[in-house]
Amino acid sequence: MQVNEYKPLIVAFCCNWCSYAGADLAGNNRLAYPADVKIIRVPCSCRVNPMFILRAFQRGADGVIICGCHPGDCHYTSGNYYTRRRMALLFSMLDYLGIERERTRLEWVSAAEGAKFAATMNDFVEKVTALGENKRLEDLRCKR
Amino acid sequence: MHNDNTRLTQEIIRASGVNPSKCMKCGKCSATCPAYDEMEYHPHQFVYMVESGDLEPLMNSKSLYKCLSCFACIDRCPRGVEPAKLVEAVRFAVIRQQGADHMTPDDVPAKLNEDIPQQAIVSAFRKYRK
Amino acid sequence: MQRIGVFVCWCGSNIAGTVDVHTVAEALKSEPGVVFSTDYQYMCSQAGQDIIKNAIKEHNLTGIVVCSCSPRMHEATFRKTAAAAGINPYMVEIANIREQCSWVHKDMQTGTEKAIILGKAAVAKVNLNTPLTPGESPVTKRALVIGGGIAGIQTALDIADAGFPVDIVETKPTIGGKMAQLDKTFPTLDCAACILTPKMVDVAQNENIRIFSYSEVQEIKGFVGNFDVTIKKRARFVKEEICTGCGACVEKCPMKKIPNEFNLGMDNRHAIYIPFAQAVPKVATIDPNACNMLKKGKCGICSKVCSAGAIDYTQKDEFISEKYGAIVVATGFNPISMEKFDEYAYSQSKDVITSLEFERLTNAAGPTAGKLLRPSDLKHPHTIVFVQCVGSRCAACAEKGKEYCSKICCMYTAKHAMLVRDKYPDTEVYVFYIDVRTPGKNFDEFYRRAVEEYGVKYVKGMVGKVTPEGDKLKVQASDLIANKQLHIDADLVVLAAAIEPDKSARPLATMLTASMDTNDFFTEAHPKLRPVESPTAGVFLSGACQGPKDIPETVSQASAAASKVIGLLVKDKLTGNPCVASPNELMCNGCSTCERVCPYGAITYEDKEFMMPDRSKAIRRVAQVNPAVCQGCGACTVACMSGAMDLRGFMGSQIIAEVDAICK
Amino acid sequence: MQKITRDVLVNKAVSLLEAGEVKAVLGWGKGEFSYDVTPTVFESADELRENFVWNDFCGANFSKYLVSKTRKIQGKILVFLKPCDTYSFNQLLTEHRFDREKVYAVGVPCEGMADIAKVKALAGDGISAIDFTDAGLVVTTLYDDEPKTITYADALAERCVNCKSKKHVAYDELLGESGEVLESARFDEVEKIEAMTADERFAFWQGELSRCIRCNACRDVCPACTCEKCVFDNPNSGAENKAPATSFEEQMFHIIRAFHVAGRCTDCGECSRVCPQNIPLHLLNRKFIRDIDNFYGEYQAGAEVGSRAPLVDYNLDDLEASDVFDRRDTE
Repeated sequence: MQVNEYKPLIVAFCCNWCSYAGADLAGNNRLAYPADVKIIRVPCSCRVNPMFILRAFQRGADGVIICGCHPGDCHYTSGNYYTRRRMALLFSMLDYLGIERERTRLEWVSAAEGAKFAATMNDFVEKVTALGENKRLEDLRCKR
Repeated sequence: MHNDNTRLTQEIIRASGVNPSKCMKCGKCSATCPAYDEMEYHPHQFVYMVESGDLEPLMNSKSLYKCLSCFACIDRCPRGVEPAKLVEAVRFAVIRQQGADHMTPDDVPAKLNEDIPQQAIVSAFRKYRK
Repeated sequence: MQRIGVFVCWCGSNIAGTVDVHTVAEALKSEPGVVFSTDYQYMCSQAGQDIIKNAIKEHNLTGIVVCSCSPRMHEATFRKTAAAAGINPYMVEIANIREQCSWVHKDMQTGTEKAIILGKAAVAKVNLNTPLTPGESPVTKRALVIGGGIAGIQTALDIADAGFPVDIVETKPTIGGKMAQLDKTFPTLDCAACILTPKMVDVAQNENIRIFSYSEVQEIKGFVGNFDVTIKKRARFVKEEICTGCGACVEKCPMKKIPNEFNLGMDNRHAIYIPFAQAVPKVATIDPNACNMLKKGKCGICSKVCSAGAIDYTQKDEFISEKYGAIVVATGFNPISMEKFDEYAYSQSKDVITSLEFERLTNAAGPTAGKLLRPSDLKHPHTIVFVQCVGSRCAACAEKGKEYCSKICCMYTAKHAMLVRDKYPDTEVYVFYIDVRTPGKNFDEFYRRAVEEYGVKYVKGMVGKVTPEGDKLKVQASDLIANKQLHIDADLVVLAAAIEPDKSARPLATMLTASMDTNDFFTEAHPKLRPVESPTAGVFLSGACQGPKDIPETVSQASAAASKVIGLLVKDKLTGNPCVASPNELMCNGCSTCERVCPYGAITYEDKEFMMPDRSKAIRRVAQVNPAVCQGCGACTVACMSGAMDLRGFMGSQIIAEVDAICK
Repeated sequence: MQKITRDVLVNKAVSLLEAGEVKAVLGWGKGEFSYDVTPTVFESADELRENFVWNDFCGANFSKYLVSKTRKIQGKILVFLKPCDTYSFNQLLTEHRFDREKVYAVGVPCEGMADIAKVKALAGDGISAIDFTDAGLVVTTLYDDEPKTITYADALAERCVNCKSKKHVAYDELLGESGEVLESARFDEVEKIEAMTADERFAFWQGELSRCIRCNACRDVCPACTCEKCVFDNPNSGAENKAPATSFEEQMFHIIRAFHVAGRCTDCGECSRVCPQNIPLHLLNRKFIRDIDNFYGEYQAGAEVGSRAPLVDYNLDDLEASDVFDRRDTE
């Protein structure tokens, strides 16, 4: 194994009903994606507080991805619609602050989309790896 | 030729602001059209021909000039397709291709006449000066 | 501090093949709170579960982490195991090291490293877990059905047959709804009255069913299992219990020029009336806007002729409060107004009618006693034009029509056309259509019979305009296949008007906190898997209030809703999901933000007195979550700015602990 | 200079107080310096006559104070509201933060407020007195013999240069006349930042936010920040930090704070007014306002009571989070 090979740290929030099941399906079908992705189970994507995302970045995550049911398929009927608005605004704000927009992502993955889950994670890890370590979010203040 | 046709179709769609794919082929435009019997191609066919890029026969047809622009089809269309606007856009396309039928400011004074409403001349000028 | 036990499962080689389970168990031993850690081949097996149970007892464990397959597989199993050993089942967390680790990673070192991190996250979470107990609430064993059409009737009968009391609230003086107005029903052509009226009688005679006719729902409070409903029983000025329905009052009533709603205004009724012969309840009702006695205090004839003494001019609206465990919405539909479709001359000519009016014209109990006579001159029409999709599939004209397909028009138009050709073979019948949509058992065959056997002329195209001229209706239409414009001199034009939800549905949805779509149809809890339930617990949907439906579909949904209600009412208590939102009242702003995002209407507010930081007392508005209604999505927790709202089982601090464990 | 005079305000307050209609008056009181104005609760006519201030430094927005004052004071409170304050007032009512019945709201027209930083920049430090004349602010300092005159336009605060509305959207009584909602250029600066490259944006915000001393003044003055307990003061929230321990935390503070007021911020500009480090915090809020307007349709928080804020609402065909950037890039 190469020594200083950069491995990003990715936190994935997955809703229990669709995306977490989609991730399980990716496992059932042995569809590989990098081990850098660590999944946290939430009941619905609308449980994901922007504070959790910032907390992950603060503690050194290089990318955060939120996965939920497709619009119209939310187990709770409307949770993912709120998520969509919240994340659209949050991501736009992070971009406004000059944070690389590829570090955050919101994807809709259904329980049947194991392949999409794996492909999404592969793609996300690749993009974040290309960016390298997440310095900006931490650096926004320190220079005087 | 094909590309040319696609470009022209897109130009017509853009100029008219009409999305022909909204048409559900109910034919209410043709049912409502007062000039139907004088047309070779009827309003619903118009929409379909633009949608499928079948422009040449349309542009060569006299049907274009049978449309009175009464806008009944626009009023009645249940899908908001607005066929009359397409007709108008195709007419423009023909005029642009003809190239020669222009009206210059110099032509205007000669046409002034008590019987012709001034507005007609102004709109003709607007239409045909380019 | 928790005493946590960690149990790492090999799952044979499924996990152990890519994850070094011993290393994982060892590594997790040093995590905060962990007092015991082990691994075993199959944790879910009896032997594996025994290991967990024994460890709980031996080490006085308060929390359990199982590193195994997905929680979607065995979370319930391990919760039961924990409960059997005497600790709260919600003190168990699963680290998914199979589906989300060993199966997707090839390399042992990578897999092991990741499994350890996932295990750490689970340990971090369990450290903050608290024992959770599902809330219980009693169930009032009575159902309310709002709407007394075929949907409401079927639902009520099914619930009553299962032994539960049911109340039907109907705004009209009689139950029966739209189906009572129909003549025949497709695709079998049974007479609607013949199959409906026996059911109406069943309702009247069923001991478990009470009918509140001429009534409406005034107020709804409470939640699943415990609704408090106020019903307003409008004064009908006739004592329902005494009236025999003999009709003597109706005959003698001098006010007889009142448009008859039941026949859609095509004939008249009296100021005191019984909508139709088979009405249930069969009692008279006085129309207060038409009755001279009520308006001017002069007349009183009905009271004189009533041998039962049932007339009571002083009757007042009555308010009835009742408790219900479940509510079924069956408010049905209406045809949309045709007033805005000028091109079809509906407002100009009496001979342009809607399909529902056509039903009354061909109904033996209708204004023409079943003879097909056109309204203007009561002559037999020889040419009839049916126009489909009037106002349906109408995307451009939101103020006129509806964007959706009304679903039932293709079939009833085929029925009408076929019946006309059958009874009056000298009649020419045209049907103008955009598409003929006939999915359903024996539906397409039915439509084809209209064309092939009965000679109905189906024309692909629309009618552009209808112009009354003399005693004819000039119909201008397009025939898209022949590429012709048609001009037909018709005697009667029948418009298949789009259908829309009843106007009472919107205010009712607000009272129920049940969600609706933009067309005012009630939204189902899940479009595929929970089609007869509203997302609001305890509220069920029956019939066309949820979307356009024909009779067979309505009846299926009505029975389905009834079975869901029965499933609820047989329970003595409702056990909730303990993973629900709960507000910290001290931090709550009472700002209503959480209430606005809650899809279930689970949040209400109360004014409570609090000690403020400066020791003064103040009344503050604070949120209350009804655990029986909350489904635990967590939308409110993020909407809450102060963080007063948290979700049990997925608390903010727990998720942050997981984030920290993964990221450190 | 303000068109409406101090006397009109004082007389109104005194008459209502003496008639017993109101128990207390929430208004601007004398501070330490001539330009220093302190939010004050007046309970007597004498206090009002003595200490009430109305001049071009009365920028403070009192809506927020109603949350605590209506709880403490028995009886009605008179509050003076400038047009922009009325939006905050409505927003707080939408969120049920105080009892409308306990407040008597008096609308006051506003000609725009002066920014003391601008005045100091032009007149220098050591200001001992400021007179408000038709020609402008006449500033006397300790170091200059001659007072300097600064025009009102030169002294006008940034938020007033881009005033969004002179219209009072809530009041029980209006002194003077209400104006109109204005076309302002308040998003120009946001657009300028958006037009930068990511590196430039990062550099810009790094420069601004690195000055933050986490004094919490922006939060404490903000009429949208009225939480009973702020997440940053709550050990269980996962975001608690009263003073930043790592470099990241400020930014977390500012992003979260802006997010918490997104869709609720009325753009009153108080955060930037009070920031001792002159960080343009309103540019964070305005970014959210602009995004909301662009993505979900124009929305002005506080324009009416009871409106549904964009973040507690949705449309089935809302734009996807991933399209946020495409949309901007193609604009």
